[in-house]
Amino acid sequence: MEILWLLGIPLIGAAALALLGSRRFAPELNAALSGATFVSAAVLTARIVEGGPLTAFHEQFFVDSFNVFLVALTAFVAFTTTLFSRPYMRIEQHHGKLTPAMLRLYHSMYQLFTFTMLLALTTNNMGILWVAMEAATLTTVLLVSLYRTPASLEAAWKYFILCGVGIAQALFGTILLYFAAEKVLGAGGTALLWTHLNAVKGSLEPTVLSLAFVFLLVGYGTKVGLAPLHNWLPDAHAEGPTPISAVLSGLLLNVALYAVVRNKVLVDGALESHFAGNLMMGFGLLSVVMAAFFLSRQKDVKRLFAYSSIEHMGLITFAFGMGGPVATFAALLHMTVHSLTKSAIFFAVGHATQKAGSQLIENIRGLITTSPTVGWGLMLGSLAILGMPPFGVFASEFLILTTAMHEQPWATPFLLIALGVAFAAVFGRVQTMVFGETTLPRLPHAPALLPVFAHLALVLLLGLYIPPYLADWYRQAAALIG
Amino acid sequence: MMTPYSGILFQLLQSLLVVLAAPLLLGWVNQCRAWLSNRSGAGLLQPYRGLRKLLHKDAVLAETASPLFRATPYVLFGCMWLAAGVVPVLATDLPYAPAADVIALVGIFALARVFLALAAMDIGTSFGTLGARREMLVAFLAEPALLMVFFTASLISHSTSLSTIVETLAHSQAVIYPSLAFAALAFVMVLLAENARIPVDNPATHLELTMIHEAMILEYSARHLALIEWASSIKLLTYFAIGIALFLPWGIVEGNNWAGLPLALGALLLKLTVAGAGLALLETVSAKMRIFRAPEFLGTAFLLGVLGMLTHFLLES
Amino acid sequence: MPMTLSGQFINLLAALLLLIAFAMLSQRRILSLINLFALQGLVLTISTLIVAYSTNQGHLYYSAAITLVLKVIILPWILHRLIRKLNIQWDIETLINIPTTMLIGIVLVIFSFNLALPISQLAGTVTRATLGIAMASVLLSFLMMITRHKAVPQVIGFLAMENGLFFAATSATYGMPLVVELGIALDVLVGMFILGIFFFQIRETFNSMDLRHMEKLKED
Amino acid sequence: MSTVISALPIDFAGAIILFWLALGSIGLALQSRPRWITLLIFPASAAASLLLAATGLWALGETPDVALLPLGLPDLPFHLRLDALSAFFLLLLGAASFGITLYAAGYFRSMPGGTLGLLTLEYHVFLASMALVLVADDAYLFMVAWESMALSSYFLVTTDHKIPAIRSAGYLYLLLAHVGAIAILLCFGVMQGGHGDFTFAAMRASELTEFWASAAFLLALFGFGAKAGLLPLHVWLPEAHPAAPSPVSALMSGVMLKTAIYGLLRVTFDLLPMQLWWWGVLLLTLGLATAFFGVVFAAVQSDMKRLLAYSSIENIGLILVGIGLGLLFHSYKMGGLAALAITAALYHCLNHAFFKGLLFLGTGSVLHATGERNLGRLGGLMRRMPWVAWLTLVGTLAIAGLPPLNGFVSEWLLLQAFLLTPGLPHSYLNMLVPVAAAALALAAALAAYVMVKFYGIVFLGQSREEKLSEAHDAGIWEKLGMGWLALGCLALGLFPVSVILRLDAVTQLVTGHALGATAAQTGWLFLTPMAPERASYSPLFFLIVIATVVALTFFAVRRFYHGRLKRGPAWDCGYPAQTPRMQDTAEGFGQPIRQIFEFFFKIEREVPDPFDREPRYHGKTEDRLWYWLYLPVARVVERASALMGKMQHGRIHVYLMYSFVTLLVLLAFSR
Repeated sequence: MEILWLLGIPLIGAAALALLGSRRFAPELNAALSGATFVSAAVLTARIVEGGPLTAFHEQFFVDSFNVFLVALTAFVAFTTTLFSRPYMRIEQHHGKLTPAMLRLYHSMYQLFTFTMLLALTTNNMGILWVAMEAATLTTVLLVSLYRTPASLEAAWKYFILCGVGIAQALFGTILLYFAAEKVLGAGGTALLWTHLNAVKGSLEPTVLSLAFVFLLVGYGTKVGLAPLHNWLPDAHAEGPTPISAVLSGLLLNVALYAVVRNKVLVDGALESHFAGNLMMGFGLLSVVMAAFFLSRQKDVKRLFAYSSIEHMGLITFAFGMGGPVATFAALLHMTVHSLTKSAIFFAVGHATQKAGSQLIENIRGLITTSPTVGWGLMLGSLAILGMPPFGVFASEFLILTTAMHEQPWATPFLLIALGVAFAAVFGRVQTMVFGETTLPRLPHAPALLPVFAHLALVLLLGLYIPPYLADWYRQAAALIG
Repeated sequence: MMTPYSGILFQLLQSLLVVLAAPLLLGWVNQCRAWLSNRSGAGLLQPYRGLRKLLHKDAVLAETASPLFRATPYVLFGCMWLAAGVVPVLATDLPYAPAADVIALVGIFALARVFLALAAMDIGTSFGTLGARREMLVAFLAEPALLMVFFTASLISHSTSLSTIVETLAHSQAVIYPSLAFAALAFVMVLLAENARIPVDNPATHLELTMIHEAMILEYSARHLALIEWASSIKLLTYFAIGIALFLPWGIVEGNNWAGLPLALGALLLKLTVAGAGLALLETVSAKMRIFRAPEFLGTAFLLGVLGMLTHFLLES
Repeated sequence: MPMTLSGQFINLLAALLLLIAFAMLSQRRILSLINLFALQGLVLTISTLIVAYSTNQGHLYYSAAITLVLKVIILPWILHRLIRKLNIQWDIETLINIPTTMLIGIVLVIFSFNLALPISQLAGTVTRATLGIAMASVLLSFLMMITRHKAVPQVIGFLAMENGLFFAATSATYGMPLVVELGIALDVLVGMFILGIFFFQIRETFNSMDLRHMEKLKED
Repeated sequence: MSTVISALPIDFAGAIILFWLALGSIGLALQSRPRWITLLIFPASAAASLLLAATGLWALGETPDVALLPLGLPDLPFHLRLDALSAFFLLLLGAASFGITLYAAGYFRSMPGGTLGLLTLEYHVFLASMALVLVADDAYLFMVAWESMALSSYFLVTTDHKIPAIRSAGYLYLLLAHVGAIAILLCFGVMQGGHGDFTFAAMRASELTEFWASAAFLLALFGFGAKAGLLPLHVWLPEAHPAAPSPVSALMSGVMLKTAIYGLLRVTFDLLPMQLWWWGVLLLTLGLATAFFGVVFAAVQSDMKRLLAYSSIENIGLILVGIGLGLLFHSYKMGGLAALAITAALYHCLNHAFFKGLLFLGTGSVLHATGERNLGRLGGLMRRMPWVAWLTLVGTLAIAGLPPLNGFVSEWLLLQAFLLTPGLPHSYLNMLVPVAAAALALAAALAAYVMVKFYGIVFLGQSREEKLSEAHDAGIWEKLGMGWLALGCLALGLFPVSVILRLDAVTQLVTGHALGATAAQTGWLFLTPMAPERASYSPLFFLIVIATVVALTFFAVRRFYHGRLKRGPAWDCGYPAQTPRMQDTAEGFGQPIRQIFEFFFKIEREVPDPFDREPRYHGKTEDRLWYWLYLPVARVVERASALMGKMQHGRIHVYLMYSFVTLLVLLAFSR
């Protein structure tokens, strides 16, 4: 029932905003809808926490401890992002960057995007999962090109083509999966239901599944932004409106990774070997290293943090690849804190760029003097994302690194170098933006920094104290993923 | 074996002897130099006369002088007195002895030197700072060199306390320690440098190009100057005593049995006479070197000291 | 076992599909590209129908219908209108010259056949070789996307890839569950519309459909 | 003891940490009332420091006690543990920070409220995190505290962030700190018991092969070395320490560096199951190199705080030498000597905390009074600010290693440790030890040179600038703070035996042997590390003799002659036109060193032509390592990222190609 609410609200919201999206109260409506979605997500979460996994609508939907916390997280960040985008988009409109029509598109697509992500998370059908992922791309493409600038168009085009092609590979993988499944489960509806597949994963045909996993990994991996499939990501993040960058970085990547992991579970069950894990570790490590070096060339602040997202996704993928309770726990934790922190950073960056009227790092100076809140938000957020305790990102990085040192020592030199380079790159740039002299005037509009500090507070909390029920989620999920 | 009182008495005697006899040694050295350069010389007691004269004069103090400047001469004198008490000039195992071993002894000299250098900088004249700088330059090489000498000796005797060193060396079967030969050479060089003798420094001139020690005490006068002069003569004697203790320890009394005193005194007198003459000879035959050569000179001393230690490990252990 | 008639038909169509894929790879004119694409759709429909008939899987008829409507009628029609509106029928040059592309294509075919071999061994369906062909055509259209400069051919390549996948779905596995196929079809349709919007935006911004105008965003 | 009092030392320590954090937040809240902050917050936190020192002293004698906090990772609540080692460093932290915080109460008087509030928060978080590092008993808490320490100190360093140089200093600092932290983290990763058990207890229990133990040691050495300023990871130190406000510099140099020493001791001796001899040799050589390097660079500095920072590097080097020697002896089961070396190292930690803190505070007052850090523009301050001058003199003599002050005691112990070496099994080591001793002696002597330069140029002589004439002496709080530290230098110098007796618990924990019994065998007056006939030293005796002699001579001269005194202009060989400018500048004083150790430096100077109308001299001595190590690394990263940049080509075809190739490769790989 909650699932109906969960998916219904954004869907209807999308329709409603398609009509009313350009009205004066549209942003508030948008926020209200996301709020409602969040509430239903919370209710659902409560259900799962006490009742355990549940399936609905003849098993078409399946919610267990693994995806429920992603659902909650997605709904939450989507909600806070609407809070942020309320003043942000107003200011953009003031600056004449946006027409009412664009705003309408933005609002309704935003809801639709939320819907697709939630669908991808809650569905039990691997095919529908694919459909939802593709739909998520489609909904965001037009948002990336919202400003209609040449750069944004180019970014959107690359986003569309690369992700589309990637997703196509994923479809092929899904087909292969089905191909293997119907041998065991027989043709028809149930053969793509994850729960059923999971039940019989031991008897699935290994060769097919290994082939399938390659396609799935390349496919969904493109959306996760794993190097060298990541090339759409920085462009899309940099050129789209900041709220979209925030949700892309904070949520979409997670959802894509979720898809990969769901499949990994099946493949591991079928293969009895560490094939999938090795692939993921390889991709993860490569992404971390490449992203780190890319970071040290950035001139555009949003690109900077886009690459940092690639780095962190790589880290998470690496952790999932390592497997084992600790690493998986850490990976899940890292998913959470990364999306919280990264979206917070994008909020702060959004205000900063609006102040400076430019996304170029060299044009942003002395935030801490022009508007201390934004400055501190950016500074603390960056420190958090760089893995500085007592923020939560450190907790997960701590677990990942120590486990890696224990399980996969060969990888640690790369991680050490990559993290060092990344720190040098990101912090050097953030420091120049936050500190120093400046001539920038203050802006008339009050920035919406509640989301920023709410997120950072949560991340800080997770660094010092992980509530038991959350820990239990993670543990159950880790046990599930293995 | 020793009642504390007699021990303390012996200690006092030794210290007094050193303090009082120090100018005499200086006089003797100067006399020898005079003779060696065919001059009649001013006589053995000249230093005492000098001190008396200075003590009678009125002190003139630069306006810029701080209390530190005035305190320094006394501190210097105190340090030297302490040093004189620590070194077994006549006898070992005196009550002072455990208060400081060789390292501490080097520490005492360092303390005195730092105070003098600071005092020299206190007035804020070009010569003062120049002197201080040069003094510290000489010191930072001479001090480790001296330590190396001591280390060699203490590696032989497995101890850094002078008394033990002297006793071990005094009755060790092996009379010739090759390591000590190196050490002795290094020690002589250090002695020359530390006591402002030719070839490193020339106590007799106020030539700005060459002077080190004199440059530091330019601003002192009267009683302050007297104390400093006296202190440096004590320093000279102490160094001689150290050299004797390390390299010709025979005749030094063990414990304070008064019976051995005459012999010890005689031996000391003999050794000092010879050593003083030797120093005079050395100074006459060698020429003052440029100040920038001093580091090389002392560097050599330092290396000799290290070599001494190494040879000890190679040949004697 | 002796190949049934329907099985032989399907293999024939599969071969045809592959042929078309090659033709697209070598084709220079956009218009004929579109026609080839439509043809591919048609072949796909027929093969689906045959599979549906021979294995009487009811829902495959639906998907055949969807294919017909979507890939033989609507999409080509949209594409035709587009290129007429943007009048870009003229010839298109490729990054790599055609013969090389063909050679690479052949290598790809061999590669994918070898890849699919062990799998199609254990395929219980009448159509064993088709999986390899499907994979081959997917990779070929991928190659085509890589080699084309203009936006439209790239998109056609994309759609052709979709076709290959669809073929794999129908012939190799007797079709995915209907929900999924509907979803896929919907996505393709929406994607196409969005692309349509795009073309005009690109056109009015760069007044050309040449992708070489869209190489500004890079690290340097 | 603990039976009488219900609370254990650990509870006190925890309470003080919390109290500090509270004070910090209150300080932030009181932004609008700077007076309250300086008059209430800082004195209160100073009192807390004193209490902490007392706690440490108390815990030195107690059995280790542990505590659990319901925070941290789910399977890993924060473990706290207070054993002798932690207790000693807590004592150090408390004692030093007491003086420094008192001083700060006065020093920050004139700071604007907003900055002050923030600074108060950072300052107390800094203190608290340092304390937390010392009591942490699991890897996670340790790392959290460790990085918070780095972070808070970074913000303290960049208090004045509008100056680009300070920004880059802070950046360099945090970067190296972070990389070091990752290394430490990996070290814990090696030592962990597996399946995510990160308590130190588990690490003690885990058995490692020699290879992995060495890996852990090297990682720890890298990580903690980066914090301690070990060569060649020292470059941040002379940038960051001077950049901070002086009390913070004092804390960083005096205390924070010691937390790195603590970590090294903890990991090497406590957590690792074995100690290999070559670790000791490595540490010894690195330590010597560091000490020597530090002192030589200190000698040529012309900025007083940089000079002190370099001298901190030297002292860290000395401490590491002690630890290395201890490690060497320990690995050869020479317990007594190991205890001696470790005692020397610990003692030097304590000493350095006191005198370096004192000196930094002194420079702080000078900076406050004159607004000048460049030695070339100072001078003659002894007459303007006598209190500061005299108190600083104590620190100067102490750090110069002169008896009877504390610096000498630790150096003496260290040299004893070298000299009392009976033959080590390795003949090469036997060669190494005396050479090392020689180098040590050289470094110590150079330290005296440096300190004479520092003190003489800042406080003595004549003022080199006009504006110095209105320099004022420090306020009451400053005097109190510096007085406390100076007192510490004196006490630590005069009563070594009682201090060493207190250190026994620590050396017992670290090396399994203690020194106190032998050290005190002839009573508290004489310090005899091994046996009275081998070596003994009695600073008190020293002081008494010198004092009496001085007094006697003084009165004797007065009695037999006279005390008449005239004041006149300086004579200076009768040279007529004296100006303050004729005194040695810092460059002048450092010139001989620069000449002798030329190969250490990268020197660029422009010397005026004798016929210049207005001749100006400009000299710059830089660290070669910067050019040999750091810039190349930066260049490599630059190159690598440039290569990567080429990959991000901007052409969608190329991107598609990547995906395509990746797919094909994986497919080929999957069969």
